[in-house]
Amino acid sequence: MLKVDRREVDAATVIAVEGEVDLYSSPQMREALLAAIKAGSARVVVDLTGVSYMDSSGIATLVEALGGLREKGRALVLAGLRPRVREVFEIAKLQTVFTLAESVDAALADG
Amino acid sequence: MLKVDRREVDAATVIAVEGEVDLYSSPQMREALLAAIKAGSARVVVDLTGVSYMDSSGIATLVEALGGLREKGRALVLAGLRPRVREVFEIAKLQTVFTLAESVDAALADG
Amino acid sequence: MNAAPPPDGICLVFRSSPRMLCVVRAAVRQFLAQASFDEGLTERVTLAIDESCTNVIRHGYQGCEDGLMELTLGIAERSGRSRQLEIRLADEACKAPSEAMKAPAPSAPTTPGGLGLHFIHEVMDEVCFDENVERGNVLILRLGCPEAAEPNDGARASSGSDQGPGGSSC
Amino acid sequence: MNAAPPPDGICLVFRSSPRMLCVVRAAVRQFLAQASFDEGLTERVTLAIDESCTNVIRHGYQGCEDGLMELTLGIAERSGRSRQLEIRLADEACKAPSEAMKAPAPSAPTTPGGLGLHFIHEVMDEVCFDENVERGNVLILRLGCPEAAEPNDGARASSGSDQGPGGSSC
Ligand SMILES: Nc1ncnc2c1ncn2[C@@H]1O[C@H](COP(=O)(O)OP(=O)(O)O)[C@@H](O)[C@H]1O
Ligand SMILES: Nc1ncnc2c1ncn2[C@@H]1O[C@H](COP(=O)(O)OP(=O)(O)O)[C@@H](O)[C@H]1O
Repeated sequence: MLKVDRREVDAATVIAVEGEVDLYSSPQMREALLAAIKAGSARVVVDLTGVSYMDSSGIATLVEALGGLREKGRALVLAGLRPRVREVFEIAKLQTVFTLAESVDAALADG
Repeated sequence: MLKVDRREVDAATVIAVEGEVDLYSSPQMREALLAAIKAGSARVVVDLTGVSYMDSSGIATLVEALGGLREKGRALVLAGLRPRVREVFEIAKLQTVFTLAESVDAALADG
Repeated sequence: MNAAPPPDGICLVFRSSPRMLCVVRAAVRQFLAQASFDEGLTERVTLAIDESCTNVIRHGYQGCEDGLMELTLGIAERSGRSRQLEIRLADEACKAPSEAMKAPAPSAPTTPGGLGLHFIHEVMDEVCFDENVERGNVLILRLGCPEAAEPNDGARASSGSDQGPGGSSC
Repeated sequence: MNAAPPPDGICLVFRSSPRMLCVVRAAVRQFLAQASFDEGLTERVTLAIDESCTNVIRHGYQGCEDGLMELTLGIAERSGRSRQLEIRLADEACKAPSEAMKAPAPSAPTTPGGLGLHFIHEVMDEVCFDENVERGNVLILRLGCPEAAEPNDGARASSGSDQGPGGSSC
């Protein structure tokens, strides 16, 4: 049900996710994140524009990736959060822990 | 869950329906149609652009209105059917019984 | 009625109130979508199920809104690259005449009576009552359909044997 | 488990497979929408229910995918212009420790453990197990909310008495 695409843009990896992220689908997002971490680009941007729902397993996956990248001095940016998804980060009190960007373009420009 | 709006445009009554038409909601559409028949305009246009689903109770309601208008020499036009709704008319073999129009504008112009 | 969904299936239990039909449709649509049914087939099957529920509400419970209804959705793998959708709709209303769900005779197009039944038969391969039920009615709808391609889920084993969610046949 | 929805309520019975969560959410969203919950509240309650199901799948059935789960949604009119959403989630897993669903202690924000439980408590007014259940677990979630304006449905009588869908209290 989830669509996950990965592409390289200059020194960044952009992972575009589409659909609902839950216990069933979050492993798909995790796989793409682990591959991006392995690939070694300095900046990983997760495009959440197409994500209409995210639960704690999705958040936990992003927290794990954030830790993995930060310890290597690399960046994770979450782009295009819809209000409903943003609210989940707020309930989790994690909206300030992550770097958020309006869009993928903003996330890439803001290097 | 259904939104039904009625407005008069020249000699026509336009009934705009939005949502899913089923056993629960079709009485709402029926009420608007009966009021339009009573109001006496020569042409009743049902705008189905916003209808994502219609079952046999919706179709039966439209068939009833068609009969009531035809016997008085007046016209019923169904406008803006989405492919999924059109398919239901086709399974019912009623797509040729009704006058269909692409849009409300087309239904009003085609007087 | 004793709800027990088949593996990868789901049961919905609700009262014979027309208000619940939209909830049933939403669940049916998502169930079929997660099983990789395409949108057109999903909408047709949703229509057939909605019409079956409408019949139970109108003819079975005759408008009384607190009758119990239980809808079970299941998908059985069949041999080769095909599978079968099996839908069971149970109620506690008076026994329907066994011919109640037979395909209606072709009638003049503007006679609305029998339209729901016509839709159900147009969409589904098999439509029948489970004859082994003592009290109430269990309507069975079946539809054979091609095995879905599941690009994101290689875990689904395609079994070679017929594992139907139920045991009774029409 | 013996599914019996309250009036105007619905039960979903399904197996402890993560595949079914999207179907459960679709039904929950439409159930709340037809009961005139606004979109924000609908999404928050959907999240709380999804997290509760996830907990049963992960901790109750420990990943075994054919455990039975039964979700019941009901809305009780309360006195005045308010009503109460009551959600029951029953399973046949081993008894959870009674403190399993207690609100987690505030922790460092980047510790993901306990996040689901935190969501459930943030959204719902009451979260507890039904103590009267012998086998398995029945989690109860309750949320008080204002009476909905129902512009298109004057038929809904607003009763003055408390008619809860269940009888047990936390
Ligand atoms: N559950 C049922 N119990 C009894 N009779 C039924 C049941 N379902 C359908 N029928 C019969 O089948 C007929 C056709 O139903 P349907 O296609 O829905 O058309 P309509 O309800 O518009 O007449 C009904 O008139 C009724 O006599
Ligand atoms: N149904 C259950 N059975 C047993 N333990 C449970 C159940 N639900 C929750 N728990 C306990 O509550 C804790 C917190 O759950 P949760 O908030 O989902 O966080 P996480 O699962 O990410 O650790 C779990 O670690 C578990 O010990």
